[in-house]
Amino acid sequence: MKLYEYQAKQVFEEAGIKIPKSVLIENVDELESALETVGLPCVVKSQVLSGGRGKAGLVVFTPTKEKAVAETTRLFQHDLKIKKILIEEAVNIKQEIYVAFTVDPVEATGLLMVSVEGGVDIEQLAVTQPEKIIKEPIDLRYGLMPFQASQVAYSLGLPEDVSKQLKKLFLQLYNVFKEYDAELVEINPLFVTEDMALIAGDGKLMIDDNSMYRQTKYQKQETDYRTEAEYEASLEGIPFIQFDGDIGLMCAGAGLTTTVYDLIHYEGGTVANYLEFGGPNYKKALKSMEICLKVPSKVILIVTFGTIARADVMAQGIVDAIKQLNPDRPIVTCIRGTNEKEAVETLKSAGLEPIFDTEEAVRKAIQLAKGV
Amino acid sequence: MKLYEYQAKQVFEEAGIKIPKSVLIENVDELESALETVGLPCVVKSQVLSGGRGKAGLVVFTPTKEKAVAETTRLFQHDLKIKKILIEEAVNIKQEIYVAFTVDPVEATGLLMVSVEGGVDIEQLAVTQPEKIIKEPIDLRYGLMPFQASQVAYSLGLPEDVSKQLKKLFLQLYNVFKEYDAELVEINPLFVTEDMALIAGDGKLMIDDNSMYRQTKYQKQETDYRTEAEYEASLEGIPFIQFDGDIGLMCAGAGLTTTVYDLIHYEGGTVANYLEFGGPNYKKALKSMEICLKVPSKVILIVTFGTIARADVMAQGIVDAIKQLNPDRPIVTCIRGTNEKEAVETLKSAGLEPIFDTEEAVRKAIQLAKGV
Amino acid sequence: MSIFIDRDTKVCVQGITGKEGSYWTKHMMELGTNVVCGITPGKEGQEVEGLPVYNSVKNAVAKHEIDASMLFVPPKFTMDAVMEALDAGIKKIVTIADGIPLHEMVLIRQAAKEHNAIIVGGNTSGVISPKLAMMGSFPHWIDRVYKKGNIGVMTRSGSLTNEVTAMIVKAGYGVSTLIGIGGDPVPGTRFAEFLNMYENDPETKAVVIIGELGGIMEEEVAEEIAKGAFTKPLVAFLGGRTAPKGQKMGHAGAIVTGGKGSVEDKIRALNGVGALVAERPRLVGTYLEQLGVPKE
Amino acid sequence: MSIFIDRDTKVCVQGITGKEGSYWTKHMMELGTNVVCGITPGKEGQEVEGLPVYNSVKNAVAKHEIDASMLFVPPKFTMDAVMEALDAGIKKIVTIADGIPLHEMVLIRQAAKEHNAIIVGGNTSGVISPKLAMMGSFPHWIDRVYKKGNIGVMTRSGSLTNEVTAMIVKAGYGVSTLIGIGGDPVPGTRFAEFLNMYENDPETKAVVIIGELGGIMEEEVAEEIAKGAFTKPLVAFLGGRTAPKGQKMGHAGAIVTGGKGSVEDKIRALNGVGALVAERPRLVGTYLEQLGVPKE
Repeated sequence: MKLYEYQAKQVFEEAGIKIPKSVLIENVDELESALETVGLPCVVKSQVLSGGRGKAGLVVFTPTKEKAVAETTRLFQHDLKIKKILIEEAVNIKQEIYVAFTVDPVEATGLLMVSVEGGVDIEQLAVTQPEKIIKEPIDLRYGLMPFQASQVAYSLGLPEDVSKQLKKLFLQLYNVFKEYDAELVEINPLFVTEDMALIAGDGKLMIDDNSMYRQTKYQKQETDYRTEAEYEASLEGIPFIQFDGDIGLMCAGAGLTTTVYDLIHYEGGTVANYLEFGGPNYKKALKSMEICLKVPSKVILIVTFGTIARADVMAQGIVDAIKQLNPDRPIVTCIRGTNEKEAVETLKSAGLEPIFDTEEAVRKAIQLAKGV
Repeated sequence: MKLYEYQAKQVFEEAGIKIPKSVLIENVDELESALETVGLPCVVKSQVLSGGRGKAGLVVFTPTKEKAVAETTRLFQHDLKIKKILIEEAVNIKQEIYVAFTVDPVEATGLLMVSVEGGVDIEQLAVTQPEKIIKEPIDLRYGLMPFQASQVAYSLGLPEDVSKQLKKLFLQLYNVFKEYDAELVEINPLFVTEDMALIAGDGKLMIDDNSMYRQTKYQKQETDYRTEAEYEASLEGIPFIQFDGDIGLMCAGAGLTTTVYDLIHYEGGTVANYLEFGGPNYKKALKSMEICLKVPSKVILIVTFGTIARADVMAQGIVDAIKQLNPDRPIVTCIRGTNEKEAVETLKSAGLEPIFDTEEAVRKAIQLAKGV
Repeated sequence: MSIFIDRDTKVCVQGITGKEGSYWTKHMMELGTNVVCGITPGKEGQEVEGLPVYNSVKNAVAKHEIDASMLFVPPKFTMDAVMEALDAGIKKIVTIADGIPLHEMVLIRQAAKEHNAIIVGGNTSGVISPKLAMMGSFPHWIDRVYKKGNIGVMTRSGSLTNEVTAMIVKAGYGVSTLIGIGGDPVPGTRFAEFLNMYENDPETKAVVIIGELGGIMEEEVAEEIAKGAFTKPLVAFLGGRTAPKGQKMGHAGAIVTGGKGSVEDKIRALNGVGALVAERPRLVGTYLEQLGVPKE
Repeated sequence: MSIFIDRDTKVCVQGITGKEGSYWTKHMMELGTNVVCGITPGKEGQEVEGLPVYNSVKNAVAKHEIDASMLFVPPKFTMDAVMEALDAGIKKIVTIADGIPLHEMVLIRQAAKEHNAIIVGGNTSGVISPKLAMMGSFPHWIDRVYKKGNIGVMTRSGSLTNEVTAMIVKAGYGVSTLIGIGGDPVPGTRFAEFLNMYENDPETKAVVIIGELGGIMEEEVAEEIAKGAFTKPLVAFLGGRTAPKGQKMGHAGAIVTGGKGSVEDKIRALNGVGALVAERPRLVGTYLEQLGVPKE
């Protein structure tokens, strides 16, 4: 689960890391009082989870109140359905540092990554001048040792006072990484101000989804989703993305679902939604179809090839769902795997025509979608 | 630092471990209301830090109110200056288990020790039938793993329900061990009640003194000390024990001080107090002498042979202390080590007669004490 | 022959008394797997499928020679179960758990390295040598997928593996050993780390890897081939090529891999060492034929 | 000759810019110790006693060959400093810190074992080979104690060591190498683990150990002698024999050691293998003579 900037910064502040003065607003009316707290110039920052906000015009520097009002108004009307905007003081910046903790799957360690050339072009830097990014492996049994934090902080050629603060910040941020079971915690940029203070200019915190059972502080809210279907899927823990195409996918297994997605595109079709009801969700055919039916589409394509996710169970679920939901569009089924024979019987008894080849099922769905 | 039983049990309860119903009282007047809470029969338990309380008559089972009043009255008048008594419900006991966590200095691990033959004779059991005590090493980097707790719990031949509870208790008690930087945490006996519940019948928790800087919850109080001198020494962090003999020891280095203690006894003398002002306390000669002078003694014997604890600094401290405190009894000095020459000059200039041989100094002190 | 597991491999099952544990133990044995006992705390003395159950792996190894442990244990207890198996000296461990916390998976992989052990998974169906033995949850009786043959398969997916393997079989091939390394960001063992076993397995004539976007496991495979450590034909299938990018891992993902990990990178790396990358599952069989892999 | 340290041993000093660090660095060098550099974060570029200072051990080992590290670091930072030295590949570490948290000392000793390194301390003055070299805080110039000779000394105490060593010197002997293993309940290295070095040191003709009540380190020494791993004469001094028992460690202390650890146990164990136990410091020299240890 990815937190919003304002949430990540709240976590940082609790960990002892300085953040800019800021106020979170949910409509333009709250701007005036926010500006009184924050002062001018300020930065108007849309709270969305996508990256590249600056380049997309979702983060704007506003020297005057007029500009702040104009930008805030514009952003609250944006297509992205921005719900929250952070009004933040503009900090006097001397330097921008990149700091992140993540895991290294190859070496099986944590990883502290730091560069004194932080900012928006850090990914480019990783490719062109990887030596400018320091990577320090962390034995997760011991955690980040102070000597490592010190070693990295003092190796950057910064003034001693800044290095000292940076060492402390590494240790604080590592605590966040650990306490929040983070896949990633990142400050980019970390500002070095004119008076040598360190302030987190931005904040990313991605909590490992597998650890969410013990990470209960931040939960997704309905307002975090673009559509009702997405929200409902999230409540069920069913991976789901909504698009604009014709074919609603209701497949089992992430790899298979994306492969079907590929095949539809190869064959000239378009996708209305991605829905993956495999693994722990294979008994949720009813709910899955309910969600798929909320999305405008011309056909629903069901492809599975399950092992633990048994074909007979999924077939029965689909048949039950059809009976209960009485779908308004055709359904193509390609269900294989454990207890396939029983599945086929179940589907046939409900009047469905089982297909056994994925490409054939894809072509059939495209035909139906195109009304051929 | 060793906690009292009632403190240890408070810690256990916070960790989720069941303890008997109990009320702590500080005088006999509080007994009646305590008995109302706890019920009869009950156990009257003196809160002292020494072991073997049962055999010493400091823990008494009292079936009636009359006996409870009599025993409580007796104990509050005891020579040991008992300040607090725990009035505890008498639990129906089916079995007594021994459980402890400590460290294994040889293997460099934590150590879980368990025996189903818990109770007062556990030390004897350790010698005669060591195989009856299970010792499970714990890698402190990972902590006690649940599988270890389970493996030990289910190996004891107890009913499954008890094993399950025991596994949980091991994990809870390990958390205490870790969170409190314990040298030792011990439940002996851990009661298995008639209805298969686990209840901590006693509790020992010794916090590592070297970790006290971060263990701030429990602090020693004046009432924990037998004499003002002991309390004052503790405030200064100066190791000190008061006895009944003639010679007050004011030595530097634990090993040297105990050796001097031995030598005094070998030579027929007696010790009034043990005071060790070496290591970090070597500049505290004034305070040390002040404490020694509070103890009735006939002579003060100062023996040092310091390296970092410099002889000249200690000699100067002693001379200053003598000037300021004007002691009412003779002082024998045997001060050697770093900057010994300067030390000798300092002592001589203050009219003291430095001795260089410890045994000679000891004999001199004994002579003075005996008024020879 | 096979790699990782055959009928001599003595397997214990941790979590054998659970629903999944007992169900798949039956099927593992039915295929011919040499399951010797099971472990569930508190159930010592019981039997499952005629096998004795022990309270702990320690108790089990005291009574049986055990080469490998199969875990049917929920994700949040997986690290503990893995540590228990390692502690008892077991060097091959398969965990199918889907949902192991990331930081724990890092510790699991580290512990495996420290113990010179191999952990397969989590988030996988396990390892199967068709018609021989398996550790995991494969419906081995589906001939359309689990046909014995000479193609080694390694995969990060579940259902997609069936899809691709069915195509390999349809093309007239069969599978020597299929290893599901698992779909988690930190699998216990990586593609490249199994290549050596496939290289040394006389039965395996070629290897198919079923990869995913993200990470650099396919690039690592290419490196092994480039080094000459793996010399057999290799075909890869990568799903999700046209899929929109999901939530990006900040900048960190790209920085960790130094900008590697895109589909283009993977294809370039694999093609550069003579391996083929299939666009569709169906083409995997076609490419094996193109590379001249014999069907017998 | 000597053990652990001689004039070829290249030593770095962690915490060199502190008061203790700079003071004892001077004295170490004055004795002849080959100190090559120091480490204090943030002080890189400075000099102490003419030696370069680095921000980290990593930076130091990049510039110098380093065999051993001497720590003048407060107790609560000791684990970190030890881990830093180990991480940089240093195999001999001495820490004088008094007050290292117990659980951290367990981790330190464990890490040392894992790295095949030797940690001396904490709560000690360190290691000294009189007239040759030292790592620690010994007033090496006090001839009455630090006289060169052929007796190896190992001790858990500070001032008492001076007392006993002065008696050894008074008896006409001198010291080959003195190792203060330290007074903490969990020292980095134990008496018995150094015996092998003394056994192999041609200069050492006998060993004196200055022990304490509690623990089983003296019993371990006796075991080594019984095994034949140490064959030179050995005299022990144990202080505190008549002292009242302090706070007991619950029952656990006795259980850990299986009831061993009393003065009587120690004396019985040592006498049983031909070692002598002195009642007074003065008798240590006498007993060395009794065992026929030559003075030259």
